[in-house]
Amino acid sequence: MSTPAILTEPIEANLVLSLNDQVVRVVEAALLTTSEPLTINDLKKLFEGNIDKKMLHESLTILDEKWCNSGIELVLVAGGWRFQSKPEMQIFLDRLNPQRPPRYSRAVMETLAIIAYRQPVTRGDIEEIRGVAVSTQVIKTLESRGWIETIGQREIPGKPYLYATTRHFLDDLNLQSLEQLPSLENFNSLNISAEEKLNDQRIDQESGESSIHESI
Amino acid sequence: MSTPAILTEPIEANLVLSLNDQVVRVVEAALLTTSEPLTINDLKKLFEGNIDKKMLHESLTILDEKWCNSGIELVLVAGGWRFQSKPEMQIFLDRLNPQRPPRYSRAVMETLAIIAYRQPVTRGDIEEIRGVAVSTQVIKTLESRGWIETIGQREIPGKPYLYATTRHFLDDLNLQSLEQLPSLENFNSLNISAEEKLNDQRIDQESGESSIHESI
Amino acid sequence: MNDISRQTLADTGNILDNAALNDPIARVQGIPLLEIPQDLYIPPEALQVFLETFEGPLDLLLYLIRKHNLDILDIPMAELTRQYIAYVETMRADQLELAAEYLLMTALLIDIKSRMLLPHPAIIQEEEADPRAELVQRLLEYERIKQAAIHLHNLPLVGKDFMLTSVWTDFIAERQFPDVNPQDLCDTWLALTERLKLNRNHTIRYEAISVRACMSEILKNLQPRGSASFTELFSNISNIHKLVASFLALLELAREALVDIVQSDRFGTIYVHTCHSDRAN
Repeated sequence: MSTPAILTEPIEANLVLSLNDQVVRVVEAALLTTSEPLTINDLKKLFEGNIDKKMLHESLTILDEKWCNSGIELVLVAGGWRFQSKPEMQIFLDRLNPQRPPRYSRAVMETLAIIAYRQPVTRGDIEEIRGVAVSTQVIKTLESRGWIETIGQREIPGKPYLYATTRHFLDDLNLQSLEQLPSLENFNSLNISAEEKLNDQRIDQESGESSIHESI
Repeated sequence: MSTPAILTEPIEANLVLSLNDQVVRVVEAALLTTSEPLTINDLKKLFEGNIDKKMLHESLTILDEKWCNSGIELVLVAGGWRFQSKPEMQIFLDRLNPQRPPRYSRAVMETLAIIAYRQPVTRGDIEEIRGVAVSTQVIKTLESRGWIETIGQREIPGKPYLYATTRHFLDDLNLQSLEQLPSLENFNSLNISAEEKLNDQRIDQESGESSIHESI
Repeated sequence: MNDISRQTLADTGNILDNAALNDPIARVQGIPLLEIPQDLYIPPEALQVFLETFEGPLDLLLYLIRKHNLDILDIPMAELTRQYIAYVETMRADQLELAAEYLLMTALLIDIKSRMLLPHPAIIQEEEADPRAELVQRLLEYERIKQAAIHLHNLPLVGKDFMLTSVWTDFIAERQFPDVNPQDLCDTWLALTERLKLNRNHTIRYEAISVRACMSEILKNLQPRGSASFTELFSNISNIHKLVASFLALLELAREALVDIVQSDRFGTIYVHTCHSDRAN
């Protein structure tokens, strides 16, 4: 075939477009509809090869200029050409797909709660309360978050580290001090069902000490 | 907040764009980067809600005009607004990706038609209308395509599932609502005029070539 | 469908249409047919393929009605039934399992036909429903659905007639950390104690949070130098409750062997040292 396919195929009946306009339109549509980068060879395929590379490069230049003022841009990456959103669009686009924040596992949450409420504690203390071994990963997760730190070692065989929560932890949880952590009493008042209240009273009785907590 | 976020966030330091230009840029980038259609509410999210619907509609009008001469068009489907390639681009784009989407058998298409027009329907209803058993495969094909879903069970013995078409079905067929489908009564059965058409248009099963059926 | 069956199908179609359209005579397996086959002759090899193109008995009935220009609102039951049975009989010879639904339709057709043959008093004839009415309704409904299916089939379809834009974007924003709020912690703590309560092996003592916090605080204050004077530790505390709690905390620390409290002479300065063997050495 000597005639480029684009000449033989009607694109828009009532519009006489120049050859180059048509090439640009097709290249643009192809680049916008494929998320994978397209090489010059891919772009040639659009026209069944009946187009020279020069014209394709010209089209890419035209598209580059056309788009430079918008929120997306034409870029050359390893695999070829693609349109991508400009970095400054990210803040807007992120709002469309708000990522659901990940959640900590029960192990992490319980370990954190134990350290927060009973600090300073050793890993052994945590394990005794939780009834299961505390994995190093759990401790590391909380340490790397900057929420817990070692503040010494207990003078017992093995000299285990003592963990406590950090200033950063309080900041992240929007607390002035550890005293602002909800106490059992606060929790009680939140409950409305009588059954639960009863349940909580039993806890108080068992602990025998909860009434002191507030006053200290 | 009284100040729209778009005003307080720098988009391009050395370019002073009008507010509306920025909105158009962001809306355009969002519509081009997402394959899913975006509703006006989705678009509002881009600006954290600090934008009125009128401005969004204006932006869409501007984008519609801006793109009307290209190979891409702005369309409104059931799920919202999206950019898609114009039909006349398909001949070029097909060359990039030689695999064609699957063509569905008559059994699948008739089942889909029954669900689209008579929803919600049970499998029994479909079998009643078609006069043959509906294979599980047919239902699965439509479900995995995301075109139909179960929306409940009919309160009769056996509690059969009720099927309905999805929003995704409308989106994929470029429809805004089911009302855009011609009413069933418009399909005049066995009219002498319709008869010839019917013969020509018989949906073929696997071959994808309607010419075979024209000869039947 | 392979080429051979397509050819057969096309031939079958020609033969079927020839009866009505008087087109040139077709070839079956390369042999020209010199006479137009009367009624419903179909080469047995072609029948299977031919029948597979029908979506069931209703589809076949519609075909027969169309092909013979029958009036669907006044179906000549005898003729339709006879032709239908002819198909089904041929089908039964080859493909019994395909025929089940077709056989059911045969029974229905015969039933309708026999009901029409029954004599009924002329007076109440008007009120009596036409035995064919239900079948006609089903045929009309199915016919409409068939056309609706064609309509759906012809609608522009994503991926086939148009493509969606998908400009690359880095949707993976900055890694988010899990969000924890104080109430989560409290709930976790309570769940934990609830669980412990059920576990008889453990005795649970509820301790004052503030004392524990003060213990941490004292240890932290001691950390830079490893020791501090007693007054230093309490100099910044103005609140009496806090003072008491801190004092209790210090005693607790001593009890737990976390600190040493040393007073070298009577009424002298009391020093608090961390019990950190490494540092001490």
